[in-house]
Amino acid sequence: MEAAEIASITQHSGGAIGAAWLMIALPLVGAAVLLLGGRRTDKFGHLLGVLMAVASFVVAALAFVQLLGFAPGERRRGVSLFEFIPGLVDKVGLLVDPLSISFCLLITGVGSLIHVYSIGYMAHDPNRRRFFAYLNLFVAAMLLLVLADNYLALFVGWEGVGLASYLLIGFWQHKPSAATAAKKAFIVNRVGDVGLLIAMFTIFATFHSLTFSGVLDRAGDASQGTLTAIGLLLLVGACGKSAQLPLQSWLLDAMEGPTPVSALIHAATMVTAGVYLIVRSGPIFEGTGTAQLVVTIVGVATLLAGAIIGTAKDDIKKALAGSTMSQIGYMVLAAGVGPAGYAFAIAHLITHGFFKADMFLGAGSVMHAMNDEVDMRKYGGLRKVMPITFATFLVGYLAIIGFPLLSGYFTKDGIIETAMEHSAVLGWLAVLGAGITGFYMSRLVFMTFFGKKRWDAKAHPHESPAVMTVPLLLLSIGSIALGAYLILGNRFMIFLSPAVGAPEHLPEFHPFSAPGLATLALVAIGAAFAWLRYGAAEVPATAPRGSFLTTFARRDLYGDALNEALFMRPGQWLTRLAVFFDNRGVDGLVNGLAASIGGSSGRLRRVQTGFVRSYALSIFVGAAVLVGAWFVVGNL
Amino acid sequence: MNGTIPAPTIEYGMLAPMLVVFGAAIVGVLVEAFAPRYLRSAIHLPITLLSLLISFVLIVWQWVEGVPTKAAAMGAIAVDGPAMFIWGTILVLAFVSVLLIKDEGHFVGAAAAVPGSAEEEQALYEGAAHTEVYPLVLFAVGGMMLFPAANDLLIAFVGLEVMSLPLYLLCGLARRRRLLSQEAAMKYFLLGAFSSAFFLYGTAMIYGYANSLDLAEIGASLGVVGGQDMLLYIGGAMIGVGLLFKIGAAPFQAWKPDVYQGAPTPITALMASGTLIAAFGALLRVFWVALGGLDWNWRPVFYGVAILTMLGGAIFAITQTDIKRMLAYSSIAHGGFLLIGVIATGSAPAQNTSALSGILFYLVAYGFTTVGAFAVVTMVRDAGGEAWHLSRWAGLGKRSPLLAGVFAFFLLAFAGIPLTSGFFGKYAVFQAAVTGGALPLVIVGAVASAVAAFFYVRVIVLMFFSDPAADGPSVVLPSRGTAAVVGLAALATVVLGVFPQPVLDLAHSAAQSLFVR
Amino acid sequence: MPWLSTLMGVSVLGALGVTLIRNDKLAKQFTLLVSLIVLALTVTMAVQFSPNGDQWQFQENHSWIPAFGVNYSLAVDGIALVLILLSVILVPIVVLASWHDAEKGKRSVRTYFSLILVLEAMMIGVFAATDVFLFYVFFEAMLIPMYFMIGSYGGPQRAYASVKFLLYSLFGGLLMLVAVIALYSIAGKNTFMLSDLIGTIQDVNTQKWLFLGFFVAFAIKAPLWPFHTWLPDAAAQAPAGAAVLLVGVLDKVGTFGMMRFCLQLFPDAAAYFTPLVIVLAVIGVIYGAIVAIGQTDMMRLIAYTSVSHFGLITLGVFAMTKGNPGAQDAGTGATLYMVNHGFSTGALFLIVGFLIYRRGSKFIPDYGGVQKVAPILAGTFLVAGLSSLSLPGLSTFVSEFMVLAGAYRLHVPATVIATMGVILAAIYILWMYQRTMNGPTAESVKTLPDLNAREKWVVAPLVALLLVFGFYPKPLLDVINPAVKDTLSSVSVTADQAAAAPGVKEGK
Amino acid sequence: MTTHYLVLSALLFAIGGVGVLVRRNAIVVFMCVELMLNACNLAFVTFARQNGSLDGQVIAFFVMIVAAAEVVIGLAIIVTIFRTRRSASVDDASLLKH
Repeated sequence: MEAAEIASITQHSGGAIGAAWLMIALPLVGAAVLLLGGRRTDKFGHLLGVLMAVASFVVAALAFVQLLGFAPGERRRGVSLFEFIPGLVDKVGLLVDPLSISFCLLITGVGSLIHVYSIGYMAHDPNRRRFFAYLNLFVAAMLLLVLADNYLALFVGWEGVGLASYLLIGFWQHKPSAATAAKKAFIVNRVGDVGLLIAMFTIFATFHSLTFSGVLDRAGDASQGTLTAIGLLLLVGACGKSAQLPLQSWLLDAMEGPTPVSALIHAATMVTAGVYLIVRSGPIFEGTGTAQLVVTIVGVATLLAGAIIGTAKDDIKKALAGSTMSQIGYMVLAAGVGPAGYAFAIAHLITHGFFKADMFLGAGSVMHAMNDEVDMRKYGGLRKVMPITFATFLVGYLAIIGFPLLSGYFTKDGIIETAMEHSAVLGWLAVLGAGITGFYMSRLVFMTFFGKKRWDAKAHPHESPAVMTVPLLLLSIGSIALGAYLILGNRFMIFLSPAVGAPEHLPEFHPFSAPGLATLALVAIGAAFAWLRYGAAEVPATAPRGSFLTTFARRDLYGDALNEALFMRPGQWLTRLAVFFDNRGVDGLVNGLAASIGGSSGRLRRVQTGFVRSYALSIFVGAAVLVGAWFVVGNL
Repeated sequence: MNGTIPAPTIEYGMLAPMLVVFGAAIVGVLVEAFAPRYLRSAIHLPITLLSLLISFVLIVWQWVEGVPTKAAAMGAIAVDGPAMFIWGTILVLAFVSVLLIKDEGHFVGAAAAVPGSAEEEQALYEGAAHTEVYPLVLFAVGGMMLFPAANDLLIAFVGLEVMSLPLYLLCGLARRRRLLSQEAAMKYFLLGAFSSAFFLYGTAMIYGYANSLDLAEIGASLGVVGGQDMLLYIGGAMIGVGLLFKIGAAPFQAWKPDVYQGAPTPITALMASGTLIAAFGALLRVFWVALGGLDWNWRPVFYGVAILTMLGGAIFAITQTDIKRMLAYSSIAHGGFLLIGVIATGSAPAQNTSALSGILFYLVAYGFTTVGAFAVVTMVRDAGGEAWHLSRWAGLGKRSPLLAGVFAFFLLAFAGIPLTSGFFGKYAVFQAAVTGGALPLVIVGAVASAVAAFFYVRVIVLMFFSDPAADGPSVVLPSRGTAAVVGLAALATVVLGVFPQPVLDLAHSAAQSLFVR
Repeated sequence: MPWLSTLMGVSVLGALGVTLIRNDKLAKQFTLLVSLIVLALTVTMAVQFSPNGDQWQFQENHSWIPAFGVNYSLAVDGIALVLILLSVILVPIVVLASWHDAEKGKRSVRTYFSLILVLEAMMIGVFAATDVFLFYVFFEAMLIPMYFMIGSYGGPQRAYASVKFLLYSLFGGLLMLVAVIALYSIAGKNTFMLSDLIGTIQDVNTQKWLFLGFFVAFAIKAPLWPFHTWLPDAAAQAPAGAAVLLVGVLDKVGTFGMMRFCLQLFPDAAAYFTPLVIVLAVIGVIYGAIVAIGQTDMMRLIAYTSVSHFGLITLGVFAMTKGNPGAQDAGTGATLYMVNHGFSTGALFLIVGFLIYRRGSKFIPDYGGVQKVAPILAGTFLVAGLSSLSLPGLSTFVSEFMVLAGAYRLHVPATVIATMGVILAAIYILWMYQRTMNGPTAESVKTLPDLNAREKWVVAPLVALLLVFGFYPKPLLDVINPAVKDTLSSVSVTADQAAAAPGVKEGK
Repeated sequence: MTTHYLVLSALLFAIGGVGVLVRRNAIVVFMCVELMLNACNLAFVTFARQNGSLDGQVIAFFVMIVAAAEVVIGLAIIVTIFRTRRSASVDDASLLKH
């Protein structure tokens, strides 16, 4: 499918767009103040953090409004900042266009809400200030990632969010599990980064530029093979960041971080960066079917894997993490389809940002109430004690399973439809995924809010304070309405088209298509099944050792086991070998040489017997040799 | 051959420097004979120092007047640029060494007395001292001057003996460790005599070949006489043996460590500097003037000798635990490096000049450093006299940082670290060799110096990085003499290491005239 | 005004002055003062440097040893300038950092600080020398002060480490000496001036031999795999300050020498050996990182990370050889890398030094949970570590990216493998951080004090530099780029001449 | 005709040399050295005869004088060492080694 022309970038200055750098700068300043300020800023730290996030949301909103003021063809505004690396990236600039601005709104909007929520959630943590500093740092980096007008700056943001996620996952450093999880997240991401780095090298070698305008406008010039290579390398990067197969393993561990972090970074925003990268680099992928195919396959594989993992987790956060994987799988699938899918991918990304954040925060609120118990088998019947949380969570739940007319319904359905058009197999697999989603999400809800109380003795749950519930409410509003607003009349697709292009004939939304109905049916079945197992029936306090499939799911499809077997163990072994080789081999050689000289000296000096006559002998022989040598040389 | 013997003409002016030294030596003997004991050393010292000084002044004066270009004394003694440069160097170093010698406590009271016997006690009690030391040293210095200047193999032989005989005796005069000292004297004497016999036999062969002992004439006869190569080869080789022995080149190096260790340290200093310089002067003269046309034969032989000497000296030294032995081996290694320079002399005059001046500079640099080093050795003592064993040097850097620092500096100079005289000496020789096409030899030299660096560094480690032994050696307050020696040597090492140009010019202009033919 | 001589003169005089001061405290303050004066002078000089002016600025040229054709001639191009800046910035920081290091050894404190100043003078000289012989003199003489710093003030195995360091370097140096002499006599120009020697050696075989002579010396210095084993010992035994100067500056002389001498004097040989060198470099990158992961001694660990980093620098340098379109980027990147690595590894060594000074152990297992008791120390440690794994936003990333991007243009597989290094880098840094700073606080570090004011002053400038140049490297790049361009031009020019002229036989 | 003399001198020289190597008594060793010197003298005289020049014969005198001087020194040294050690065996004097 041929993409509609992407608009060219017009340089811009002045107005909110001209000041777009403020979006990044404000939270960055916040982070800097809070980190350098130290304990002095403990009192107002959290407030400053929130303030900065909100301020940057305001800027984003203003910029958005200003952007709408331009004709669609002129909605790509470049804001040049400062000279960076002559020869590679002469000038760093920002690119404010429908795509980036939608991300900005999501990041700053949801971000602000989560900031507010965290005030309550982290109230009792001695290091709350540091927490907010990291959150601000994250927001800044994430905004840089989406606003950058070239791959290098994008990469800076890309690693920045990685750092922030590392710091936040390991926020409770004293817990070895947390520290390990943080390290794992960073290292696995690094694997992806290698892909992205090499992709950039190839891009620069091919196009002699790293700016989006310089690369994407000329994507056609490059050979098929090159594009494929670049595409796949970019995909590796995307997989790392977005926890797609085969680099998914870090996301579940990442739940060691405080829940707001899981909501903001590991659900709403950072993990979707991969989708952004693919969509942003659209022209490259469109130039190579191979890469696109791989992208879609990865997407589908991950959405199924994530869903399956989700079904078996008793840890509420891990279950949600699994579902995040799965949902991002949907987005990647859509992004792989091309212009027809981009809009749905992003749309689903945004709505997912809302309802998943909503549910994570809800989960957080539950944990808060159950003094940080995460095992759903110890929950049950919470709907009575925490009604608001329950209500908002329910909204999110309905949205994600695609309950008609809620956000998820529209966006996910859109994706399934496009996938169908693209390839039936992928489509039906996506439908299957939806069914499983219906099951595991219902399972989660039933185990948590319905059924009998299975609480600990000391647990006396209560509704969370307003500072936490208000954000929940706002998020759930988004979860209800946003989907319809974006999808109906292709509003969002048209809005995005200047940035990512669009298919010639826009898809029209018909609610009663076969796939749509099938999806609904499967979801219903899944939900019903879940009700039988976990709603109506008694939930055992300890997980029964299920069938092989269950363990398979519980063990994250043996992802970690695989990593250990393939990389960790051989790695440790290799390390030991290398160290040994270095000490014994390389250094041994050096020292051995020295030792041998010393040894030979020790032996040779025995020649110096101290007997005059032996000395005389040496002279005598020496003389003879000398004479002999003269003759030899003389008669040569 | 008409039966009338023409009266020889002697250019006393040209020979004056040497004659002064010999004269002073003879006066010294007379002093020994007639002056009362308590006066002797008071008389000797000024005579000795003065004579050396005058001789040096004469050389300078003559240098300024203009270097003579013809050999003196009927062509027996060549007073040319190199000779005068070498004379000057030897005189300065001898002067310095005498300052060391004059310090009490180096020499035995009565050499003839059996160690530990009553009469030795008596001698010590009377504070008797062997004041003969001074005339002996003067004779040795005279020999050192005659040897490299000899333009005639016979004179060379005489010079060799005049230089060596006093040294044989001096080696036996150490106050402490009498047995070692006597043993050193005997070894040095027997082996020296042995080697000079070789030298003499070689001379005889050459005489047989060329019917002359005049180096120039021998050189001239090389191409002419035919069918006698056997004599020539044997002669050349055996003369080589005699000379290489004095240099201490492998495989004739065996005597050096033993003698250097046993001899009184000031005498060791004198030998290590003076003898080596004189020997190299003679070696160059003989093999350049007389056998220059034969270099095609001797260069390859020396090639091997040089390699053997450099590596041998360096490797043997690594495991030495006696400071004096270590320095002896190091001087062997340096002899090897200098041989590279000898080999570097080639056909083109410019090449010879650079090689020769390189060697001359090296000799000056090495001479000063080595005298300084041995002077330091004299100062580090414990109950048994000088502390020779390296373990006793541990932690010296803490107890007397200045002395240890100076010594470390000397060692670095030996190792040829830049900004010390040793570096430029080595560089000059190496560069000459490379332009002379002896690149492989230079590479071996580089490797050898890397190996050699190890044991210099080891001493520094001992002095600075390891903690002092409980009953470590005490450093005696240096007498003015010793202090002056160390200071002068250090100064020379620095100056030659930073501004070598003047001395290089001197050596260069000395080498310019090459050896008279 | 003879800027460069002045800089060296001031530090040398300072060194002498320090030895005269009897009071240790005073001596330290004096040293700090002198080093700051030198820094100030250097900055004023750097300000007057015009990036797009002549290649060589602040020239000084006096005949030193006419007999050998040796000149005392100094000058700086962009490359030398930034490296001199690196040195003079690090010195005061090191002085401040090693305020108490010299004391525990019961050895003369004054000597230590005067050695630092002597070293400073030589570091300036070695980068500023435009006469090959003069360069060699500094190159060798530098070893001695560092030898004493390690040997007298280092850890338990200081004697072994210092001797190994000295002899290893000396060995390389002597081989280089032979090459220097050969270069002189073959060129037959009776001068050692680099400018006169460039392009004189035309015969490719001669070039190869001379190249090897120089290269081995530099490879040992750098250190390039497999000549690296002296570094971990030396760095682990040296006091933190000395380690900073050793790894941060002295080792740069190796890569600097490759760029200035190996490439410019022997372009064809360089081109010929490039594949070999790049293989060694890439091995170094991966190998160094892997071995670093396996270390339990923090100082050794950092040393091995440097082995890995020097592999990258070497890759960048040899990506400058003929036929690489990315030569400019690679060269600039390599140069910038030398500077950044100085700062980042410097910071890492110093902070680890503080940690070791507090706990008295270099071994990772003796730590744990330090972050809780000393958050600032932990934070700075993390920043330094992140700069070492070249996280974007820190200056090291810029240089690493430039090197790899430049090298990738011609050496794709090598660069790809080298890029894998970033994963390993993350492992060795974060694992060390986790084992020392995270987790439950170990009993032994419960009472560990956080950074004091002095130490903050030590770390702050380094972190600031890393951040500033991470986002705005332009000032440095503007200085480096023209210099690299000139270097490249002389590389390619001489190459063309060599191609045109029939090879001249070696004078044998 | 003179070759015989040369051969003889060579023989004497060799005998002297070998003697130095095999004999223990310092005095004897020293006498062997003297023997070598005299071998040289013989060679000189022979060559003088052969080449018909007087120099060789003059040289012989020089050598004798030098040899005499050597004797003086040598005996002095050997005697002192004998007095000390009560033995003139060169093998006993081997403290300085390695």
